[in-house]
Amino acid sequence: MSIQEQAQKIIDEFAIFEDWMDKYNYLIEMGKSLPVIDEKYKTDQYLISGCQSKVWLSAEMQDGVIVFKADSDAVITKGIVNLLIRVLSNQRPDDILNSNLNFIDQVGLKEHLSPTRSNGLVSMIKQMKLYALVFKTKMEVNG
Amino acid sequence: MSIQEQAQKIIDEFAIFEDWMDKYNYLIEMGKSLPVIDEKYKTDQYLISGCQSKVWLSAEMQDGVIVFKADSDAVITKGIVNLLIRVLSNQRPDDILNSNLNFIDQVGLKEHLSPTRSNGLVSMIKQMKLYALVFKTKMEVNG
Amino acid sequence: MAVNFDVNNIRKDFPSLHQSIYGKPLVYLDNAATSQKPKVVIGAISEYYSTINSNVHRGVHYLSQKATDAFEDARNHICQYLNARYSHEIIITKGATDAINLVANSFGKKFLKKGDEVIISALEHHANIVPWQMICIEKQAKLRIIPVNDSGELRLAELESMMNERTRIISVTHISNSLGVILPVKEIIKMAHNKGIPVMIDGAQGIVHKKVDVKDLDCDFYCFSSHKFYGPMGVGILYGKEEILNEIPPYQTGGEMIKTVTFEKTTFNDLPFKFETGTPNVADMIGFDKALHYIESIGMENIEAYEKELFNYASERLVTIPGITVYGDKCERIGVISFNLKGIHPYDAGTIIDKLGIALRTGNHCAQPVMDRFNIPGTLRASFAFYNTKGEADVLMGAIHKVQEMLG
Amino acid sequence: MAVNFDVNNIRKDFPSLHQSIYGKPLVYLDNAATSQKPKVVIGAISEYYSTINSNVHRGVHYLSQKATDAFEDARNHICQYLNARYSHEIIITKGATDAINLVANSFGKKFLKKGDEVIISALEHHANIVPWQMICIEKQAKLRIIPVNDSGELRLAELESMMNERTRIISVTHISNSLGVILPVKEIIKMAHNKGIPVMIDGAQGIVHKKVDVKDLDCDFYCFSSHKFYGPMGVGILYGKEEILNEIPPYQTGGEMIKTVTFEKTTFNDLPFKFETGTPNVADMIGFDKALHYIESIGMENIEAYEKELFNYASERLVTIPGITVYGDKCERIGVISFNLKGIHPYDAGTIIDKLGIALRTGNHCAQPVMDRFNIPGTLRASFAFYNTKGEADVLMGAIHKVQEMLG
Ligand SMILES: Cc1ncc(COP(=O)(O)O)c(C=O)c1O
Ligand SMILES: Cc1ncc(COP(=O)(O)O)c(C=O)c1O
Repeated sequence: MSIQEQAQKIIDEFAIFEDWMDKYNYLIEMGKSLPVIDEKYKTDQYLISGCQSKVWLSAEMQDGVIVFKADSDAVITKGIVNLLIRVLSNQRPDDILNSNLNFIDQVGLKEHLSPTRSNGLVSMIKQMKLYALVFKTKMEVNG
Repeated sequence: MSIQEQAQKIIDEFAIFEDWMDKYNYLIEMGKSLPVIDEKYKTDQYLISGCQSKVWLSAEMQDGVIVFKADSDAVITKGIVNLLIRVLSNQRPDDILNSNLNFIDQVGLKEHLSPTRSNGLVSMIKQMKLYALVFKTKMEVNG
Repeated sequence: MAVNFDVNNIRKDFPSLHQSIYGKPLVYLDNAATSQKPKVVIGAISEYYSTINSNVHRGVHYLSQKATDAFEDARNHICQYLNARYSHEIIITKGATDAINLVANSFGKKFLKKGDEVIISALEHHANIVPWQMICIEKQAKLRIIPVNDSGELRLAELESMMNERTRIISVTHISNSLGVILPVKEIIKMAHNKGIPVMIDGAQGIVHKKVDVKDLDCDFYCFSSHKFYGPMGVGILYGKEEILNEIPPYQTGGEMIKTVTFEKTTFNDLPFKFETGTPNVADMIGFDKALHYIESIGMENIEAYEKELFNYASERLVTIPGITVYGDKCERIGVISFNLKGIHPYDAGTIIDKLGIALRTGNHCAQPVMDRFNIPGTLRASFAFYNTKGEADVLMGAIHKVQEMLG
Repeated sequence: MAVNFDVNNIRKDFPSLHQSIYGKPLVYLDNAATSQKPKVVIGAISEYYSTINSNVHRGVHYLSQKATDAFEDARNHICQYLNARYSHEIIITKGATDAINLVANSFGKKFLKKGDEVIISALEHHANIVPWQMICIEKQAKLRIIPVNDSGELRLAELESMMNERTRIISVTHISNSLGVILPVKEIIKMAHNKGIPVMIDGAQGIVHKKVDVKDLDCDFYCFSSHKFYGPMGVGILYGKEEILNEIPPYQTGGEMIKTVTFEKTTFNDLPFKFETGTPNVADMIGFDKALHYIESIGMENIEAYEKELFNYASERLVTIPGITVYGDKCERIGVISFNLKGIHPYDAGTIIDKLGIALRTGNHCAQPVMDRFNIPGTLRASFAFYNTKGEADVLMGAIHKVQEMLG
């Protein structure tokens, strides 16, 4: 699925929630149920510092696409981390670099991506695009 | 004349002025016409620094009273200096120490004695009272 | 309920309290971060800018004289309120942080030498840690910390043995912003003065909840911010004893604080101007003056009595919640209740509580060493002012139940 | 008259202009000290305190997020207005003096060594003299002065020979506050950069009268105060190039500006926060944001055109007065007319002019070396804003005649 299709799928999933509480319950579910990163990556090296909640992120190149794995110590943050992973993981570097993440806004979670919100998500997105750039450059040099 | 009587005399003089302009013209007259200090006192030693206008002050003890002489480079300041000299010069240290200078308020020149006005007058009054204290102490020690 | 104190009437004085957040009535419990402002304060700022607005201490003109008088009246008022001896012991800064930087720098420059020691407590806000760390690094002095025990109480016995002939100054908070713990500052000052050591009190939280009398405390420095004490942002107060302020060098330099300037040599002005440079924040000083008048019209003793009652009510109810940990709960506290819920990250809890219209703060509250001491990433902090109600404490209770339902 | 510019309409936006002083309509000509504020600015402050008032960058709660966004929007707006590259090149201070102290200190700590040199001009405000004097004394560096000729013009040829391999920084004013002289800052910056020397511009007066583009100027630092530029007191701006801001150490320390704090070690936050500690002055930043919007709605090009016309009108009339000396009158000037009347002390003249309802300033204007250069105790300074009128210039003329009548 393309980034666009993945994003649309999430928008559709959220469309059924009538109020913020259902939406957050779903986010919390997603945060709780999905172990998204190996314990070995939960080290300072993979840590993205967000002051209030921590996010760990790893990235690997597999067959032309980047596989992201991530986790957070706060479950709501982790829920959103999962949305981002679903959309951006298994995509090609170029597509990741050109992606916009409007779907977060459309499902009503925009405030979590405010650059002044210290939950690590903004830095995580920056870091994901940085990985995409690095892998892209590597591919070009090698290829 | 006592301090009180001198002050009352000045209040009476100013009572005839109908508006501020006449009052200031009179002040300027007083400032211009009266050379109040010897040139030899116009040195840094006798200078009271008021930032915007300068005041020089000298004091001598003569027969139990203090004779003040003073001058300023700004003529309106000098006019007020003269009022203060008329009231406080030739008075005994104790009387100077106990004097209040309400007459300045009563003739409508209070703003010139604001502690935040940098014309040297407030420092001059402080200095006059300090002289009174010094002379009084000297008298007590000697006699 | 305290006599002469009607919280519902008082709330009418604060325009910002009457609004909805996500469709729910605002419950503002972030007072330790900044307080709301009574309308007399807001009105005074508008009026100032609409009438006597001018620069001060400089002009011979009417407006400038008016502005200067109003500014100096405010300084005198603060002097009286704190029971300081002279109004020139009141230095205007931009906030508590600015004030502590001033003292750490000026005092440090004058008195700190290699091998000397500075003592702070383990309960400090970063503002009363980092400036001392920096000057200690610069002067090769040592920063020493009065430890706290597991309940958040200062270990005074250790302070006794920490003070020695190399100790140059002690700087401690009056009330901890992260836990609400009240420090025994009067005792600390006495202990220090017995050994000839001066003491600075960070009163950013203390001034809000206690009537402060600097003569009675006998502190050498006391500082706080207007904005936490019902006044505007952008103004802070540093009280310092005249003798010590005269001894230490100026901090910032420029206009106002000088007597004469040539390119070869500059001489400095007298107190308080020696420590005040640049155009002062006249508007906000006048606003703060009004805040002080407002506080006085209610009476700090009434405020203290009501706040105690409200705090006890909220504390007693909160501790009944299963899985809650309240930090410092064995200590004498006021204003702040800092807690965590078992198995729930404070950031998650804060996110849900926010959605319920309650403004409270999560995180380390600029007191990371306190968090490290308790080995936690942060806490939820509900901080109360005298315009908060028991009803609002109940709303918080309900919200915590909701959080546990959703996240537990 | 400039197109699209109706001064009578504009005056309606400024509540404080419409008052009487000693029964006479106020003529406010002390704009170089501080400007009056349009009602949108005054209203924005009231509204902030009545609605979203909160501490910023910290809470997860709604109001805090709103306040943070408004604060950062203001920063972005300033970034755009100055045409800076990044909003993190915009540092919020409490005023121009605070900003210069920051740079003198942080830059000085990093780059000044014994025997190094700092260059300023002979036209500086004390705020751009004393901080450099102090850091030069501390670092045993030398402060060198670009001289002015008898007409108040900078002797650029001398600057060329003053710059050498020991010159670490040049700091000059954009427009002199005491004489109104406009300095050739772009040329100075080019000359300095040719030798690899960074340049700081004190824009306290410059920003008010000129459209400033920091990219075009290519200055390394530029600073100014909100309160002289139609915004509230208590806020100042420091622009600095990212590269250089990253290289120099923090100035004040405390909350916000740190990343992690332990008692052993503190790591600092990224730009711009590295230079901003303590609770920022959110209310006044939002007020200043509105002032910028207001200026833009009129158009700085319209303001410049009108001010030039007004300045020329007032200058041409004033020089016709017998016995007047206007300082710097051979130079390109704007905003400020600084003068003396033969045989009359400026303090006396100021006292009379005040009684006529005119607010102007007498004294050394915090630029004593300029007064020393011309060997005078001070001047009378009439300083104009775009809300002043030719009619007001005429009232000043009349007042000067009166002064000469009374004191001449
Ligand atoms: C050229 C110049 N620089 C610096 C300053 C200092 O500004 P502030 O007093 O707002 O810090 C002023 C104003 O007084 C000024 O005119
Ligand atoms: C105990 C304490 N000290 C210092 C500060 C710093 O105050 P400000 O941010 O107003 O400078 C605060 C508030 O954040 C505080 O609570």
